[in-house]
Amino acid sequence: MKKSKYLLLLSLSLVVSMFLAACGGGDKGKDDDKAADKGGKSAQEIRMLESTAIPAMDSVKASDTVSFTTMNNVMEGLYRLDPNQEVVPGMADGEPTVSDDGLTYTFKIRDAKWSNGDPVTANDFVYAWKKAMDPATASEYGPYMMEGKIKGAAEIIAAAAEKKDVDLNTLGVKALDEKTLEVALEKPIPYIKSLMAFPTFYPQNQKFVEEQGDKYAQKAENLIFNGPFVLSDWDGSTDSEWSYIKNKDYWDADTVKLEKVQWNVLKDPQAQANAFETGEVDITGKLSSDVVPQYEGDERLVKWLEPTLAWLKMNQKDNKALQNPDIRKAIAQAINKQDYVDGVLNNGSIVANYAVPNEFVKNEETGKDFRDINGNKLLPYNVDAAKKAWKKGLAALGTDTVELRYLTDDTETAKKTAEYIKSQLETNLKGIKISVESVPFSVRIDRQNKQDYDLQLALWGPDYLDPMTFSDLWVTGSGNNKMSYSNPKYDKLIKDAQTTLAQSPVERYKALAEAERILLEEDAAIAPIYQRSSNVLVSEKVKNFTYHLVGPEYSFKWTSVK
Amino acid sequence: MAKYVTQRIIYMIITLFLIASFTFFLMKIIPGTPFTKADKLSETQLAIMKEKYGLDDPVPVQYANYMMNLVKGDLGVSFQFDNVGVTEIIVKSFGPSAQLGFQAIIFGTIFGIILGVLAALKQNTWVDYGSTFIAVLGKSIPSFVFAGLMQYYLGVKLGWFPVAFWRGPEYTILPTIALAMFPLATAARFVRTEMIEVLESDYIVLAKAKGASWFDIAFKHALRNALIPVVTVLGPLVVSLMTGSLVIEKIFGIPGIGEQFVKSIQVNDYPVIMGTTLLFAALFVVVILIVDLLYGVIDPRIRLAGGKK
Amino acid sequence: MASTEKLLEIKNLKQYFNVGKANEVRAVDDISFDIFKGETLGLVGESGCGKSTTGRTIIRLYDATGGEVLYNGVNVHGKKSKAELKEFNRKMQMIFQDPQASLNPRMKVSDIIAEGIDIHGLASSKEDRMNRVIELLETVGLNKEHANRYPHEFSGGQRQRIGIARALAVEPEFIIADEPISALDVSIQAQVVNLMKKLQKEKGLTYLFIAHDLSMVKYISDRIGVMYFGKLVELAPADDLYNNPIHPYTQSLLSAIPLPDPNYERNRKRKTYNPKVHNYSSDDEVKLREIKPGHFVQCSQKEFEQYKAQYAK
Amino acid sequence: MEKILEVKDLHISFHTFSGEVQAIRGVNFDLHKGETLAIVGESGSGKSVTSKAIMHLLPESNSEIKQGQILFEGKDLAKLSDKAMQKIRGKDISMIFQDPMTSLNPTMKVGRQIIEPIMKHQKLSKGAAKKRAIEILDLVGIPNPEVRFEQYPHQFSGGMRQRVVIAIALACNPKVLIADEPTTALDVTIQAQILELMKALQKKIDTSIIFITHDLGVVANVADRVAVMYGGKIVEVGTVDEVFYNPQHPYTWGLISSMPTLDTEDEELYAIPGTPPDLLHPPKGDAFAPRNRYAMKIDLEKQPPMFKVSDTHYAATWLLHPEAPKVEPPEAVQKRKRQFLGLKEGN
Amino acid sequence: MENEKIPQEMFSPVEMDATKSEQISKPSLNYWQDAWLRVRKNKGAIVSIIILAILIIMAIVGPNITGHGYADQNLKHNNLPPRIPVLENISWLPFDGELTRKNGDTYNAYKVKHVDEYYWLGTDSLGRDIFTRLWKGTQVSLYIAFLAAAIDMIIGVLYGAISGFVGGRTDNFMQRITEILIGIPNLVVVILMIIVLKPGILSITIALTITGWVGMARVVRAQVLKLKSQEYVLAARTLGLSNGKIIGKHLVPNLAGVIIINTMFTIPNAIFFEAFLSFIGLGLQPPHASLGTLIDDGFKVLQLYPYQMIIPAIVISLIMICFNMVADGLRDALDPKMRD
Repeated sequence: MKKSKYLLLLSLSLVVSMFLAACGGGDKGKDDDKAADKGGKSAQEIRMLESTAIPAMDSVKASDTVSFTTMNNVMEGLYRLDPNQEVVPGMADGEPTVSDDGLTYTFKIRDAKWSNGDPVTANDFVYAWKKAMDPATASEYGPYMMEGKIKGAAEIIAAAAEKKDVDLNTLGVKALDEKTLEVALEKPIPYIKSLMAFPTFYPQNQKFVEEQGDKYAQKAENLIFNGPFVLSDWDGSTDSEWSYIKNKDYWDADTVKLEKVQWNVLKDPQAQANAFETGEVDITGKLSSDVVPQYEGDERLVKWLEPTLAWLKMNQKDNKALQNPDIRKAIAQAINKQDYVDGVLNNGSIVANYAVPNEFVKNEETGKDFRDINGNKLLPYNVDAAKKAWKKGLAALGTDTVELRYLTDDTETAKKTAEYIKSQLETNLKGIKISVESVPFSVRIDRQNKQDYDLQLALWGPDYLDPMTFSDLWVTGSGNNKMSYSNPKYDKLIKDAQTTLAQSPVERYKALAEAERILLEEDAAIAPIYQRSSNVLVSEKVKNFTYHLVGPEYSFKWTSVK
Repeated sequence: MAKYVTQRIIYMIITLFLIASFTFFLMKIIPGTPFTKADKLSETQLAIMKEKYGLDDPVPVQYANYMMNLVKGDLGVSFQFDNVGVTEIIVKSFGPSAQLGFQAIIFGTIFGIILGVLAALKQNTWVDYGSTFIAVLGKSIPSFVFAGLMQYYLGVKLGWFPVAFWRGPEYTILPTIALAMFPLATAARFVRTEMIEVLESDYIVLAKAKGASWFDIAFKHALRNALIPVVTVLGPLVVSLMTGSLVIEKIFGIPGIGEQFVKSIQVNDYPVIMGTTLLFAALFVVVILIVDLLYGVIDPRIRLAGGKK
Repeated sequence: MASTEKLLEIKNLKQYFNVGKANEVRAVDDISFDIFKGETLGLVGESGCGKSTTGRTIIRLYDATGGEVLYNGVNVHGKKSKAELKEFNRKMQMIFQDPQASLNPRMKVSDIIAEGIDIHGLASSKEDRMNRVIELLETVGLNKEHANRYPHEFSGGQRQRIGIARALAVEPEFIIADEPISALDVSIQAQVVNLMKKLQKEKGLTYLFIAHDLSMVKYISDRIGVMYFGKLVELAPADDLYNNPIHPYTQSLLSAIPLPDPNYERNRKRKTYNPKVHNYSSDDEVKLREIKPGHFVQCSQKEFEQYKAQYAK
Repeated sequence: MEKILEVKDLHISFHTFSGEVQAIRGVNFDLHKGETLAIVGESGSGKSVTSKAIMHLLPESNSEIKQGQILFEGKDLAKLSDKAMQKIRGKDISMIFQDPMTSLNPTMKVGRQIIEPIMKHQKLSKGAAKKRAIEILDLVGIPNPEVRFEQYPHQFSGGMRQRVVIAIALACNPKVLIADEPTTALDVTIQAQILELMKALQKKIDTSIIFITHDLGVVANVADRVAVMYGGKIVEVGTVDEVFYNPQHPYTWGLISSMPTLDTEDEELYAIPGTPPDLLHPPKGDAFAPRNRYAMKIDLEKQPPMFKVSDTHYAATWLLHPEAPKVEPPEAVQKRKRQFLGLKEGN
Repeated sequence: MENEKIPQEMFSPVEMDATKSEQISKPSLNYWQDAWLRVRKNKGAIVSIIILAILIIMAIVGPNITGHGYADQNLKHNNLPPRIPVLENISWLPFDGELTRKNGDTYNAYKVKHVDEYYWLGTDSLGRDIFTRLWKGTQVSLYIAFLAAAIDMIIGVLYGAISGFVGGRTDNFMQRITEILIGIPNLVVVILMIIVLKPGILSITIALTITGWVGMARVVRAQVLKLKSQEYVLAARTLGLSNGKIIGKHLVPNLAGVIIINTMFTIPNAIFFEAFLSFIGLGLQPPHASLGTLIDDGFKVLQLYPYQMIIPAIVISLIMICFNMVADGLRDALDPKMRD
């Protein structure tokens, strides 16, 4: 080859690199947008950070917070949560009609439009729900949310598992007419409205979805919306930037002040804080506990208690030691949780001596927090009690050493927690030996499902606004138990709460509280550690920043710029 | 030449096939579940999911299916993202990584070569020591340390550059520099060593004897000869830079393929793992082929039939 | 000439590299000759003509592509038992061209020289081994102080002498000297050549002396073979070859040698060789033919007649 | 005769890991217009260092010209800046190297390598330079010069490459050509061709040649005058006939008689014993003394000066001192001397 | 000059012992002594060797100096900056136990937390002594690096030597295998292997070596191919030396230089890779520390407690720099190409 060709190659590569640079920068002409934005800064626009991209925008397929949050802002179900965590009507026109047995609900659909102009109808709900249950959809959350709640869901799942034909029409959802939706329940569900605020129960416009076929929800242009905003500039699951633009056709458009919410993905929490400092964004994502202390006392730091609990699951399946309640009690009480939340987490998280979170649900009758019943004193840190129980347990086992594997995630906090708990247990309980195994989330879940662990630090967040989302975990054979805990008394109390007491809130709470007491005080089945706190940095100009405790994280319907 | 290239391409295909097989089976022994909500799913639901994705077939059947699809150019659909083709994910996330890698390699090699040439010409002077110092630092300081400090001091403290994101050319500056340090150092060291050797060779002495100026000697005569071994090292380096530096992507919030890859491993997104591995491997073998072809361009003695020295 | 007893018979020796590939090289292409006991056979030719390959193939550094090498009537190529090979290795030795490369830089001179002694178990004890080494060093004009030094500390001529001592250590009968003096300075060349001659006289050695320096070859050799592109083109007693070169290539080669004699040089007439002069046709049988007793030339039948006639003059 | 180049009392040292190597220890010689001066000596004797010093081609990092002058057309090259030297190199003085395989840039077309000095020194346009280059290629006997011009060095055989190197060296009609062992790496038949070519070209462009070699045969072929180097010094200098037929220095004796001629018979060759001196620690007296079988006490004490033998012939050996005992040179040398005298008479 | 008077007796012949000129004046040096002389001239390499020696000694004894265990936690003493007796009074040194808040205020963390103890290099978020953890981490990092380098060396040298020495079809086949291995991006393999093997010291080491040896094998093969045709090897063969002994006596000692140089470059690479893996969260299991995990931990709090990252970053950079410098020095000293 000639030298000139070599030079050609070199210059070619330079040109390509410049071209790439231009592409990367000017993606979809965002450059121009940005320039315009900079000019009109005072506009009703805020910029947000998220730590991951949106994995899915098909409401029945989504299973993660980022997707749910996005849907919560660009779509709407029958109900939604307001800034006070109260359920308020969305597509539903007022309150539903309930049958006497509490098993049939009839919702009126309000006069609302999809962003393509079609009206939102009852059939949109029927279509979406059936789609969620269709084995062909392979939805993860659909069956999970409907099984045992919506009539017929359990049977459909069972049939699908046996590879039989399923009849989706057996699902207890019907469009009585264009604007009337009838839902049949398996059992009475007191928290049904909050359940309906969950994106899995959102409607989908059958005509549009079928038109789009496989492309549905792949990109912003393959979606239509019925929420306060429309999703814009979203190029699919791998896109790291997207925005919400105010939906002028939204039924409650007058309430919506913001014109635009710009989102960017930035994974590293410190980098998020940096971006906030340099004024690139108005609201960060959730900060890690390493970053939070930097903003101690800063008014821009918004902190709230999440109803998410971290606890140690103690697997009784094949482990003699952990089958012994004294050993479990010893482990649960040997960890100094206060030091931990103050020293290690240091982000507003609080010590949890309970199995249902604080500031989570209030009794609809009394208005009192569920926690008021049992307080924060079940299975607290108590070295003396722990040592006593430990000795007793060891004696019963006839050994003086116990070796346990501690399974946890591979996140920074999880690792640090593991180090702390290991150190606490090994210091306070003579003869215990902990080997830490920190693995990716997918591995931990897999091993949990196989019950291949001794101790496991797990976090659990609610799916709907009711203690049951925590309480029914520990029922014998529950899909989420996965630690071979079984106590008939506990099972009975939960069953009662789900059936006979379903419509008497006070009694129901009592039963659930008693179950919690049995779970912790008597059986020490799990060792609760802390209740997590969320921390984000919010610019002073943002008014009515709204976060939620269940499902989606944020609502921007009420938010505005000062 | 055509014959040589054909032969090489056949080898490449065999290599890729073996790599694909190897990765496939390796992936099958990775622990974990690909279903992100597996902690909430019941056994029956899990079984349905597995069937839907063909994960309940025996591994050899899965392997055969995958390979058949692969031949058709179908890399499958991602698990972690709803109904998104692996090809699409890879294409999208590869863009920023490739751009960054490309900029880094161009920037790194050009400056590295200049540093190396200067060091060789001014051997044992402060220019040489300075260049060696930069090169040793560049090779020795881990990129995450370097990138982290740069982000903090130049971005946050001094505010000269954007701290993160991927929005335009100015956003690429810091990550490019951070990523370029290693190729820069490598190129500088190699070019220096090679230049010194080349500068002692007879034909350089002859060029001097002809009365050529130092500039002509360095850039017309010596550099091209000194570049041959440099190309060898830089070839694979190009791939590793183009395929993304996870760390740099993580620190600067760049939606690149490196980050995507690690994530897909962590969530057991089998199709994406496979696709990415194949892309990496394919790039690798292609770049090695290009490097070998480049030898011929740089060094007329090697006209492909021969191969490397 | 020392004797007419054939020590070595080389028959139709062939050494091809990259057989069957596009870049096949016929380094040694069907050559035959004998080496008599006690003589020095010189082998000359341009670089790349196959003379070194011939030497290396004879001593089995390469496996011959074809042909055989008879040593005292026994074929040394082909399958051999380990003991036979060892025996053969003792009888036949080699001196190499590059005194720099032929000595392992990490070994002491004493160990280099004693390597053969060790392999063949020739020393009864440590002292015996050391004595033999010292004796060999002295034989080649070095002394025992040199035994504990490393090759890089020696000059080229000294290294070459160490190489000779190493070859002598196993008391061989036949030594292949592969360009032993080409890498040495003029003043040193004579030392080495004298040494080789002396050793030949003392120990009755037989040499195959490979070189491109024709005047030195002429001086040391009894008979000389001329190689050209893998073929032996002429083989004759040294004087005969120089006085009556028959093959046009030999003539060209001889006419090109510069001699340290200004007067000769001023009057030198150079001949050029063009292989086309032979004009061989495909049915010409071109082979080594004996023009006169002991003088062989590679030629066709027609040329044979012509050369013979030419010789007669 | 007109002196074109004069080297006076040149001392050059190299600084190595082990210490200072005094490679050149006081070299003096002249080069006359149109003549070929051969410098012979074994490796390490300093002949190549001398030639590189003239060209300013010694490695800057570890070499040092300790003293002496190199006078070319009234300028002292030893004191010239590198920049100034660039104007002389390739134009007034050019050089040919030993190994044609390595002395051409493998990645540059042959044509470009030739036109480079032409364009630089003669300020010709590219087209004119190319024309000139093709002329020279033709001149040095390269067939199809137009085609060859566009080829790379590896497409040339060794002999052809050396012709290219010669073409490059002669491209600007230099006044002095330094040929550093130009034929050592070549086969004898090619060597003969190259030597013939050089002699023919010398006549054509009237250049002076310093021919460095260790091959006395080549010297006998090309040289008008010969300088014999040993241990970093010139030990004998004279016309080619004087040095070959009437050598005075015992080293020259050894050199000449250690080379067999075609009629040297079976007698032992005259060999110089021992090895060359280590210039890291040069001996106090005559560097050759330890290998000299005619050594005298003074050889161990004092370096001999150059003794005049004839107007053109000098040798540095105490044997030429009037007080020194007369010794007979070895038989091979005497034979040559007789031949020489015979020659003279014949003239 | 010619007229200078010289006593007659000076012209008496002397008997020269020709063998005298054969004497070698330089002291006898073997290859390694010679190499050492060269390395010694390289100041950078020498300083690096000294620093490395100090670091290695500290990696061994360092964890036991302060009396704090590397996993001992004291949450009441967490996130304390470095404080060293005496040096704390020199204001420009960062050993006074002071920290800077985001708003620029400085405060003495020891006073705020009422701690009297001195933590020379401070403590981390769990109140563990960074000095102890630093040296423990250095120990682990070095251990991984040396182990990986050793395994690389053994496999690489064996593979390369066999491939090169046997030659022919074996070589061809073995070459194809390495080509394929080279075709696999090592990042992919390393990450997959670590996931499969469960993170830990041994798995990291294995993952590092799984493709790491290829480089060594290639270098060794090339060298063996070169050495194989060296005349001294041919000489040994003509003497009848067996193949095994040729490898042992002639090839291996001459490969030593290349092997050492290559190993010296492998070590920092392994350290770097381990740190890199830790940084992307695939490193060691807690509470084990390596320089990588320390930097990873420190990186998170860089803005609040910069010392937690900077201290291990300095050590890892030092190790990397020193190994690279030593390797460069050794290459200059051992590589025959660079010899004068």
